[in-house]
Amino acid sequence: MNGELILFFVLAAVAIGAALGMLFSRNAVYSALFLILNFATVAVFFLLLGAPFIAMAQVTVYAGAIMVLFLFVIMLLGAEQIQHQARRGWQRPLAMLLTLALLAESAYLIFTRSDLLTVLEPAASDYGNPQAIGMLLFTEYLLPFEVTSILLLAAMVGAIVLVKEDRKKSGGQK
Amino acid sequence: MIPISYYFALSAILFSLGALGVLIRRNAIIIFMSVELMLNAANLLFVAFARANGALSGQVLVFFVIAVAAAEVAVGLALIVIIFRNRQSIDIDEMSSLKG
Amino acid sequence: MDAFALVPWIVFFPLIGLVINLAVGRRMGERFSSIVGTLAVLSAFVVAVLQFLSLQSHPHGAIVHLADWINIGSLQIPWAFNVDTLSVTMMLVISGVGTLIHIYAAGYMHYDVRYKEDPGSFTRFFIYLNLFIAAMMILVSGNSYLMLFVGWEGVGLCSFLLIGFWYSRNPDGTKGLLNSQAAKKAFVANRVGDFGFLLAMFLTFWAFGSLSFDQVLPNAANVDPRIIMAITLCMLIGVTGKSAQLPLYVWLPDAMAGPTPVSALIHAATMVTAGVYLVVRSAPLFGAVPEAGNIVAIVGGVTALFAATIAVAQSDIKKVLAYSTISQLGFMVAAVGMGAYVAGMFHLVTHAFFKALLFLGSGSVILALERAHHPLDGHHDDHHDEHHDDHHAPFDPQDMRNMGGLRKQIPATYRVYLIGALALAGLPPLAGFFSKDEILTDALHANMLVWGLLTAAAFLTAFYMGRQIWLVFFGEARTKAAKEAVESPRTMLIPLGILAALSIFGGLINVPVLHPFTDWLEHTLGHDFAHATVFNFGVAIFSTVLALIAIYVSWRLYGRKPLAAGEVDPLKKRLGFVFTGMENKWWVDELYDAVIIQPYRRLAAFLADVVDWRFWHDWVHDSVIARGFGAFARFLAEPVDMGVIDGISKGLAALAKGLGRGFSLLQSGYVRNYALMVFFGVVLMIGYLVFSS
Amino acid sequence: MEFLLQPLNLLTFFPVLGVLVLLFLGKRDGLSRWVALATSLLTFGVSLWVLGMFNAENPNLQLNFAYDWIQAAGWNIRYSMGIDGLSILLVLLTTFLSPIAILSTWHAVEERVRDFMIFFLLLEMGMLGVFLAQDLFLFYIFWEFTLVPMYFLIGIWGGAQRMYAAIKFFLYTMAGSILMLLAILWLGINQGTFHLPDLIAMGGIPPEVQFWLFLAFAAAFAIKVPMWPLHSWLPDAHVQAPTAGSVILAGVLLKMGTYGFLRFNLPLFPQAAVQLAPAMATLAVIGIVYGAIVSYSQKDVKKLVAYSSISHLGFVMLGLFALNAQGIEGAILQMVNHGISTGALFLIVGFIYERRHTREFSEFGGLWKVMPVYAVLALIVSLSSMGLPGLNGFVGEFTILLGAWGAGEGGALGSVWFTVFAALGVILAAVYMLYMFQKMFLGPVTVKANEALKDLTWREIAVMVPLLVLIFWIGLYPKPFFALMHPAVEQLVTLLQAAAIH
Repeated sequence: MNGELILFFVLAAVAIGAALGMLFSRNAVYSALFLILNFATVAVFFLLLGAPFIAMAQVTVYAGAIMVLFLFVIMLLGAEQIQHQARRGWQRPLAMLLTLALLAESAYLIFTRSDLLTVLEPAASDYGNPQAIGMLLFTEYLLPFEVTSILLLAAMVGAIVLVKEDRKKSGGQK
Repeated sequence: MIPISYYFALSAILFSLGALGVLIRRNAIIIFMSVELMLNAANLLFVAFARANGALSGQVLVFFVIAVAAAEVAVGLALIVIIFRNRQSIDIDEMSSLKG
Repeated sequence: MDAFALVPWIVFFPLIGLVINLAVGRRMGERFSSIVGTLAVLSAFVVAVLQFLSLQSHPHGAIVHLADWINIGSLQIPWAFNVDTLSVTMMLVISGVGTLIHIYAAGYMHYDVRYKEDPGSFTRFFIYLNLFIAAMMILVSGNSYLMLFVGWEGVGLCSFLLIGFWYSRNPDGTKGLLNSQAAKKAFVANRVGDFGFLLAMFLTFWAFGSLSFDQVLPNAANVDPRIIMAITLCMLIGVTGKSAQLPLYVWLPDAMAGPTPVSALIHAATMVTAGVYLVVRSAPLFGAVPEAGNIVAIVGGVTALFAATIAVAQSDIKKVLAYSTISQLGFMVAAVGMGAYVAGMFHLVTHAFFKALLFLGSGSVILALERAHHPLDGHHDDHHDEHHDDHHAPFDPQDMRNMGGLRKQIPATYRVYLIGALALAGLPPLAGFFSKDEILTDALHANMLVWGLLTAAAFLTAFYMGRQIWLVFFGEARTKAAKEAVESPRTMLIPLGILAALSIFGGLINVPVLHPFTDWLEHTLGHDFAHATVFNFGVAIFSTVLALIAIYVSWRLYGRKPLAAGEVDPLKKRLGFVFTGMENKWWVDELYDAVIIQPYRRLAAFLADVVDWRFWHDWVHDSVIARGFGAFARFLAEPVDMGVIDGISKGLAALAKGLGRGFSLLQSGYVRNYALMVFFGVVLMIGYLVFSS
Repeated sequence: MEFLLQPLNLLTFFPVLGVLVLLFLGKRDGLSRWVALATSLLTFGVSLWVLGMFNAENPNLQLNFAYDWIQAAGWNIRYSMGIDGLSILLVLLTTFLSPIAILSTWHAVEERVRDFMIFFLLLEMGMLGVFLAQDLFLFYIFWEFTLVPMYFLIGIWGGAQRMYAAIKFFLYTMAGSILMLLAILWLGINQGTFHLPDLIAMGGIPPEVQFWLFLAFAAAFAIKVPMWPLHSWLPDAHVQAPTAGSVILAGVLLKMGTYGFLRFNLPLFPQAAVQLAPAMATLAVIGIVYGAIVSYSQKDVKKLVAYSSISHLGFVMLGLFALNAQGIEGAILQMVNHGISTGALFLIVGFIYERRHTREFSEFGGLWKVMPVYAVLALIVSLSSMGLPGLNGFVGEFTILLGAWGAGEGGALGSVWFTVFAALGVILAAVYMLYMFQKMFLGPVTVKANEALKDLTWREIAVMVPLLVLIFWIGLYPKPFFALMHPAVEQLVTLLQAAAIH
């Protein structure tokens, strides 16, 4: 068992633990913090897999920007908790069951498909560095890249329009 | 050194946990976070397979997923804010106007 | 050196006058408007004279191409002018008489607009007159039937506008719709004629491949006579409309609603002769099918006599002249129908002189009475409407029964009017004598029936003109206004004098033996259609004696013992119901109203209200289709859906209930339930993919 | 970018540019009007630019381009546009009338101005697309698209019964279009392409199939024209629509029907066209006479004008189915003429409606005295509409009737009686037009409210002047207009003659 494998298991444990933590925290703030932890671990996985650019993006965009947004909203709304009230009793067991089924399917896949047992070789030195990604983004994937920018713009405008209070209405209603 | 199946297993676990979160939690924000978790699990698998195949396209796709996720979060959270404003709650079970 | 290239200016000059008056006329005042209007026509007259002079050296004229108009494949119609002896004759008459009438109108309208309390309309009048001259010039100078048609409808429009000039009044001066009604009637009657003209043009084009005179007329011999027959008969419909022949003449008497200069210019001298011009222009076509010519001649002859009988019994001074015009147009149409094209044109020219004279003279008489009846000066000038109508409405200045003895009050008018009347009656050596005599002589050779009709009409003509003279100018004044009648101003008398001179000497243009007019037209019509008529002393003496007898009879009736105020027409005692028929114009208007107008109105109302709206729009669409669809939908909803399908489901009640409950549980409206189902689907699909491979 | 720089695409979608600007403007009424006016004027400019590039000698499609569009499942749908002599005048008419109609709304539309302008510009786009599309599928999309803005224009800014009229308009037109859609699908699937020039070049549709396809297309177009007896939606739509809507409805939308016959029915199904020409001409002639008679009995000015449209478009249809050069060229010109004259008539009605808020004849009379400029303009427009020589209406009617007569014995129609009865319409036109003019303008002023009416303002005169210029221009010198369409029509007539011999 080499060091890399040990690192993998430790990180995997942390990731799964963080995920579980997110799932079962009563307080949404804790959930968010757990999720950040999870994202950070995944970023390390990306580094391990020779994707430093994606790892950085993961940290800055996901763990940074997006999760901060989540925290903002949670605190803004003051909606950390909602009272526990099991209304649909069979929803929870059924969900567990289905999740287990999905896991079982994955396990079956892992144990039957031999090609999944490939061991990852050390990558070439320039594999996955920002330069290579950039080349790819600005040549082959130029159009999707530009479309993404429009998508982001649209989302931004949409979010602003949605949240903006109608001046006339708010005067009358509230 | 590390077989790809390990990553596959990890990804599958994370994805299942995300799905479970969507199904059992009632707090809309947490459901939302669970969705992000599922996306992340998928991302992990993408990168892993990209590495296995020595192709960068997988990474580029992850990049796009992150961008789309950002957009989705922006709009989704905005929706949650409006819903909260109108109903003073983000309990997903409070919203059942789709009932047939 | 010829001036043919100038010919478009006979149209442009009036148009320029029109545009100037339209732009600034109203601001610059009456004097300016009338001078511009008159100068425009005078300039056109000068151009016409130049054409005339040029024709002396180049008698065959020219075709002047101005611009392309309609070009589609074989259909090639340019804006092109045709200068030849025939068209130049018409141009001279139109612009010459037109100029005189413009001068006259400057004086006449000055008063008329004040009596009608709308001084601003003065300029409008000259705009219309110039427009009319332009349209008339297009009519006579165009080189194709289509261009002729442009003028033909154009003058119809001007006629509409000028008849309805006092559009807010009735002919007797009160407020009402009748003038505009008369205008509409004229336009529609003309349109009926134009319908025939249009068909004639379609036939012509598809038979000859062209509408230009220079391509149609020379080829008349190469075309199936039956087609030419159809063409000429369709044209005849047009002629009866424009030249007021039976059965479409009814608009012309009503057209007297227009101001008197209009009656003189349009409804006596120029526009109504357009039909005659059309037939003369198409001489080769009419010449090719004598039967058509005969029909034309008979229509003309019957019209001449028919209208003359009506003229005898009219009491309105202008109505007498109107029916006289119809009658005289009948003479011309009969002449050209018989092939006496020159005689017809000759009569057209002389008639333009003396009938214009008579109309203008009658205008002078009417104005004289009107001015005496309510003088314009002093406080009378700004009457209010009600006041005005209270005092003056019953008085009709056009009614001959309100006149009498005017010879002393308005001697100048009397003299010229007498000249005109004698010329119309056909006494030698006045203009009317020569032209009418030529027609009668030709008729004697061509068609005895027509000759008889025309001779009778000529007798009646002399009679009703005599009657008019006695009634208007002799005897004692029958009203206060007639006693105080005022002579018209010089602007009106000068044109009257010139026209009187023309009525006296006009006959010289085709004096027997020399017949210069025949030679002149021969350049255009060719020898076949323009041969000199040998002067026939028998006819001349016979018609003269007849006219003298008629005048004597009229003197016996109206002159020897003048009509007293309020007395019944002496002829009525003698003729009884015949006179009543004449007086009421043989009830033709009433007949048309009952047979055509009212049924059309009812048909329109029926189609519009009942068929289109209540049946088609409301019943079919709203009741049958819309309500039918509604019923169908209900049928599907209630008996089919509730009955049949429900029946089946009742049979399977248990199953349905179970399923229903199950599904309704699924449709909980809770997002997480839906997510669960989606997830379930995903697991299933992945399972399939995993285990199937 | 290349896509938008195609002149015809630029022309078609230029109004959308204005819509985008309007969307960002907010509810500023004055500015919205100016933006819409400027957009429509610029669109007119673009159309003039297209005219500049148009080669009148060339009978074929010009400035045309085609992109593959929907190629799935063996369907060969292309995004294809082009312009030729058959459509250029209608395109120009559309871009010409739009600014005029917008200018006429200056004071007539006071509520939701921006929305009105947006719908109007979208409508303009749709109409241009209809005239330019050369692929059946694309054509159908534009064809149906025009319904939507018109529906709203009538339904929101219309008169008292607007919803009824709008829904009737929508349903009526939709019903016809469905048959056309079926025919289009049949053609596209059986002939392997939806591309019109290819379909025409291919030919080879069996005559008995042509017959049914012709009828299916005709169902859509005849409703739009509208041909008698499918005209029932027209009076409702016209009477309820706002003035600008009526102008465009009469001026351009109805022409889409006649244009459809010209563009699709004649060249695609020549044999059926020859076979059905007498039937179509019969309906056309009935429409002419019926429309004219019914007009005479109306009590509402706008309804009179609406019914007169039925009569006028009867002439157009008669000309088209004369199937010879004179008839078809006359018909195309008459489409333009009707757009101008009837558009102007609706404006005339609109002017008085804005002042008096009524359109009943009994409320008027003697207006000449009160509003002389208005009366003169109305007179000229009425005369143009009833076909006075020297004005535009005559040139069209005369050539149509001449062509129809030529198609009489031995021609497509087989009898000259069509023309004789159609020419009766010329008389009847005078009857109802003069009736209208007399009732409104002549006679004494009988209603007190009319005594103080203001004559036209400069803006209103400015709206009318371009129309009057065209009325005289086409009447006196129509050569440039005929020159534009002649080669294309010749080519179509050759095709039809070949079919007639067949």
